[in-house]
Amino acid sequence: MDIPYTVDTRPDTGLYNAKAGIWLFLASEVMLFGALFSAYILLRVGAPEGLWPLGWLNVPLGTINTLVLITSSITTVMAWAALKVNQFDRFKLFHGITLLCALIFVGIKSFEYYDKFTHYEVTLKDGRIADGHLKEATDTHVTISGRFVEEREELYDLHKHKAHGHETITIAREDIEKLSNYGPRHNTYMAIYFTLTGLHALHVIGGAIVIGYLWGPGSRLWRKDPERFTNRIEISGLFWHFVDLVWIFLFPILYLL
Amino acid sequence: MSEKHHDEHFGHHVRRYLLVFYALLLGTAITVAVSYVPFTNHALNIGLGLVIAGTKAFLVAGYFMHLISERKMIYAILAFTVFFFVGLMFLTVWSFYDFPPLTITR
Amino acid sequence: MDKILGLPVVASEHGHHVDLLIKYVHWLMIALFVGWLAYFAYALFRFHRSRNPKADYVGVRNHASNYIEVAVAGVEALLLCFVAVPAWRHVVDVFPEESESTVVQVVAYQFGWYFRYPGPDGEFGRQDMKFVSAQNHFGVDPDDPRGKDDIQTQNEMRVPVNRPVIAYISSKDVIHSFKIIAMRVTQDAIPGMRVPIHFTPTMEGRFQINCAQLCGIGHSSMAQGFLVVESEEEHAKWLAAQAATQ
Amino acid sequence: MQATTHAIPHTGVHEAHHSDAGFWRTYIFSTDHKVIGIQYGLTSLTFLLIGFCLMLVMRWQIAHPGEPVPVIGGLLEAVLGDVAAKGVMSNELYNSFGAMHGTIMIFLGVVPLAFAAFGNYVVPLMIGAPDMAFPRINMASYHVFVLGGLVMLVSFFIPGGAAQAGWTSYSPLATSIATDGQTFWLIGMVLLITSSLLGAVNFIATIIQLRAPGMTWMRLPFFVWAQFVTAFLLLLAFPPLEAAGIMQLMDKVAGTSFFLPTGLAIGGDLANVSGGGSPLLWQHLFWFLGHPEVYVLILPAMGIVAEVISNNTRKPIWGYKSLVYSALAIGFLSFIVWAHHMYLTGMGTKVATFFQTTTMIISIPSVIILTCMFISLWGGSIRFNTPMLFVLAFLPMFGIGGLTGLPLGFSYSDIHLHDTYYVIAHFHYIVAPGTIFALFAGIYYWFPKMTGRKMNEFWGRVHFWLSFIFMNLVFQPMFAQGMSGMLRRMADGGAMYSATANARAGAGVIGGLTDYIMSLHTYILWAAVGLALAQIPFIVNLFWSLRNGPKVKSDNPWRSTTLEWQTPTPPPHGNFAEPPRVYRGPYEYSVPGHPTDYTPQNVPEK
Ligand code: HEA
Ligand code: HEA
Ligand code: CUA
Ligand SMILES: [Cu+2]
Repeated sequence: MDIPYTVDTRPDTGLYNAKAGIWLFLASEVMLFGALFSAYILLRVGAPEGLWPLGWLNVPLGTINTLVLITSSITTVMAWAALKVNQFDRFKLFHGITLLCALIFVGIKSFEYYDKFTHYEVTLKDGRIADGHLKEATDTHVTISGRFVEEREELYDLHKHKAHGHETITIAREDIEKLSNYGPRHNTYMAIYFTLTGLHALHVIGGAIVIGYLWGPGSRLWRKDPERFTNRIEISGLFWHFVDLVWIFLFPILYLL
Repeated sequence: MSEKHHDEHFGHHVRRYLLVFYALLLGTAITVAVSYVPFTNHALNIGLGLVIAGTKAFLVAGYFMHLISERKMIYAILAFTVFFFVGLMFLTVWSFYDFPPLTITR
Repeated sequence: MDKILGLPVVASEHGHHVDLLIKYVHWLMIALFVGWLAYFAYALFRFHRSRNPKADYVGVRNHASNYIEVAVAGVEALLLCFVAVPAWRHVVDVFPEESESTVVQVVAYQFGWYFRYPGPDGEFGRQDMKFVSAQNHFGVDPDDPRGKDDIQTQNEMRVPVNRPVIAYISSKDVIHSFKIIAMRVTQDAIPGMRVPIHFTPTMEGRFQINCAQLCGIGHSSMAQGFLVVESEEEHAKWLAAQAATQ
Repeated sequence: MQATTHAIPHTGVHEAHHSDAGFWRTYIFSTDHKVIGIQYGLTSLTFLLIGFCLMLVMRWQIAHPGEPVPVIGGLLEAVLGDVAAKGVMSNELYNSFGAMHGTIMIFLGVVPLAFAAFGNYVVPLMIGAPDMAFPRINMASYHVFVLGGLVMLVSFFIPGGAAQAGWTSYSPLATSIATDGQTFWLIGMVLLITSSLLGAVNFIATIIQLRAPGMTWMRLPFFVWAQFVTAFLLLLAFPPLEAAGIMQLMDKVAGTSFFLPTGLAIGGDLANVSGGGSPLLWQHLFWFLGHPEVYVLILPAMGIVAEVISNNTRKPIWGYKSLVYSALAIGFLSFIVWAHHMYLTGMGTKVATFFQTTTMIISIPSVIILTCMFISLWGGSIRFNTPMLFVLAFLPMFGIGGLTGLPLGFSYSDIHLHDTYYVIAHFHYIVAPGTIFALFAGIYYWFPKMTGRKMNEFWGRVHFWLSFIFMNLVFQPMFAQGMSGMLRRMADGGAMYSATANARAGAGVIGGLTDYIMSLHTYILWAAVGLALAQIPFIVNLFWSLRNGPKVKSDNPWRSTTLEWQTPTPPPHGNFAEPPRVYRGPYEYSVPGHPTDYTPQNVPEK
């Protein structure tokens, strides 16, 4: 006996196996991200008044990435539709764009990460706080390009306190009380930001690998078993749309609100 | 089915996908724009942002993922998931709002 | 019933109620268990294949089991609505007046307890976590005059008998749990949180404070803390003596 | 197709999977659900044994704190180093054995045995499928499971040893312990969760998609239903723990503060973290899995019980529909009761009322399931073979465990019982003489299908009676200890809280654990040793019967109705000689007017 319904649909459920499988998997993904979103909510409402960062991320970059993902989503579904009408070339084109979008997304995301890791908050012994990008660090001093603030709160709500000023500040090591970059340990916002977007980026990379495979070597299946291949594109597409969908929420809650 | 018929069908679908695509672009633009409008109450910004995100998510799930016209079985699976998702979110957050009086939580 | 269950000494007002609920539930459990067991034993004996070589396709035809199930649900609902919920409300939501009570702050650490009393002025000094250090367990603001006369003790909590106690439970490192078995109180001591509890001791004596939450290698030996319940006079004397040494 | 009359083509497990594929493809990288089931079975039995051994050492320490562990003390010191200096268990070692006992028993023992092993072997056969829906994912899930298990095992031998913060791994303790055990634990858990998720997807898809023609939902054997609900619990409850695990991992290795509040002062001064997190958040996410998880432990067991009972009473299970609906109700409700593990974290009346109410409601479907099983006995023609004995013991044992959940379920009585041995006794009555017994029953029951031979009946009975007696001797005293206030996770068995210790210190303390309560430790220790010895007949029987057990004379030695028995024995690759078709419900025993006392699901109507 062979396993039934690997390609054609089972009459009473109307599904082929992989489609049932992917939706179940997505259900579990909903719970995975759901737990992280709950954590986000609790950390946010639990943060002391005025100490939840606003406007820390680069909105233009985030917007571009949103557009990139939306574009990749439509090309995915177009690629599948192309296969449905037997237009393999059109599939190749659309799916190629999807792959490209995935790479652009990851590229932009890495740049954003890099930017955060080189962004420092320096607490001086005299109580002042310097904040900006690291230019140079030696044994005796650090140089950043940024600004001084009196109160830590000013660093938080950047909607209210716009971050003007890009002076070059050099601080002697012995004046420094604490040096902290905007990595995950900076505060709970950065922690949840890196965790959520990191996990999301892993999904993007995983998806890109699958899409790349199906675009390249995997597409040979088209000639042997077109229906199965079309199904595979549908399945990977469903996953990809889900990844897009998560981003649709991540973008406003992390970048905008 | 003839090739021509196929193409017609395809065109029909593509038009719909493109429509959704434009709607998503528009949604993104609105979210970004709205976030720069300083409402008196920041909660309003948040609410609006989430409503738009929800709409976009609905479009992606409904049309790109074809949920609008999916099978009963998948609705059933997702109904459970939504129930538990809401349970997780709501009950956890609720628990943080019901402590004995005078409890300090931070 | 007390004997069978082996409940330990109880020395607080509400403790008797806790025990009462435990007893009610155990009555229900025993009734169910014994009933089912009798049926079970009979069924196994009666329907052994040697006594009943041919099985009956249908088996039980009546709906007695439905009534039992409804009855179980009913008893549970009664216990819930009329005992468990009101009693819980009483212990967590309805607090005695602070002025009528002994107020204590409790901070757990690895591996022991610190207690803090408001001192002669009846007010605690301001606290902030940023002041916490190896010496300053409560994070008392050194500039607040109200804190100057506060009384701090380690591993010894003293309260007068028959007067409500309000204790604010917290921890400075990991999660512990403040449990005094005879008082029937348990409250996790969670860092970053301060949760109030209250109880009224009714018996004088020295009671052990247990740490009921795994808190590291010293968890099993976190047993040096004691609650001493004494008469009003003795307590006043002790307070005065403490205030003098602070 | 009536396989019952077939002569047995092969004997023994070895020939069964004979193919040209070679050793690796046949035994290690097999995609056949039956091989994977057996792989899961043997691995998880091994882990059960390891988990039990950990506990034996701990029971010694509880009864004789500070004394060198007899027999293996030297070995412990040799492999584990300072934590077992002079063969004495240190508190670190006690804590890590405790945490790993819980973790191993649950995530590496019972879940893979009850869900993955039996599920893999039996479910496709029962629904008339040739294999699982995704055989390669199935294989992957086993391999990820083994990897997770290895990470857990390796962690015993790293400096400082395995995780020490209990199976619940509450933050901040879990992240504040300086050794790497917790990191290993978290990585191991992420792997195990991933494996379970793959398995769950596979099971659900299989049950939805691959049911044989005629196998409608209400004709599924109850075991399949139980596995179906279980799979949903795993699918939807595990991801939040995975998320929480990732966050705790971030806390541990990236220095974040998801679960660390502001003002944490470990060992005196303020910890060098940003703070702002919440320890309670971990507990919520943990118990969001933790509670459904306990039904993951019990539902497959109930499924096995239903199969064995109907087979050995020779009559249909009473109230099949209520069973199915109750299982669904349990699955549904188990997601909204979790905070009953957190009553004493500081909970207001509203939330407490909600969770108490759901907890009480969820006990009702359990009562219904048990009642149906009981009533099924009435009018039966009961055969007392080994699987049936284990199953019959399951019923009152689960009864004790379940009923003692009730006083825990009321927040008010939980004040006294929380974190005492009463809780330990409560859940062990369910998982040990409950679930483990049901699993034993399953092994004795399906062994002939897997191997073509029966296990030895006499030694099976010996195994049963000894296990039954010693289990009760181990766990019954714990109720008394818990009621009198003995706390869990005490490396010295509560010696510091005993009346004797207090008297010695001259403290004049009222209360304290009496000498009688403390003396129970010794009895429990020896009962546990007895329990261990009682497993020897089983282990020997299991392996001995592979080659020497009495051969079964038909493909359906138990004269059962369900589809797994209507295949050749052992089933070949692809399972059924020809696609089966189902005509009736799963438990058509003693149908009036039928010539035999069982009517298999696939026999056509006349
Ligand atoms: C398989 C495992 C399993 C199962 C099924 C259950 C079932 C139940 N559990 Fe249990 N529980 C655990 C495993 C389990 N539990 C574990 C592991 C812990 C501890 C975790 C930790 O802290 O480490 C725990 C802890 C735990 C607590 C927290 C205690 C504390 O920490 O203070 C609570 C509180 O409500 C609770 C309640 C219940 C209830 C109400 C049920 C109900 O569902 C029970 C319903 C069943 C019945 C009511 C029985 C019906 C039977 C009959 C009526 C027939 C009688 C039969 C005969 C006489 C033959 N459990
Ligand atoms: C499924 C779960 C499960 C199971 C089966 C068990 C089984 C047992 N447990 Fe455990 N236990 C837990 C889950 C489980 N436990 C958990 C979650 C905790 C809490 C941990 C924590 O505090 O964090 C705990 C804690 C715990 C404690 C409390 C420790 C403490 O608080 O300090 C004790 C004390 O006695 C104990 C004892 C036992 C005993 C004697 C058994 C016996 O019943 C064991 C019986 C075992 C067998 C009968 C093995 C059968 C296997 C074979 C025979 C193998 C055959 C092998 C081959 C063929 C290869 N357990
Ligand atoms: Cu402190 Cu346990
Ligand atoms: Cu529970």
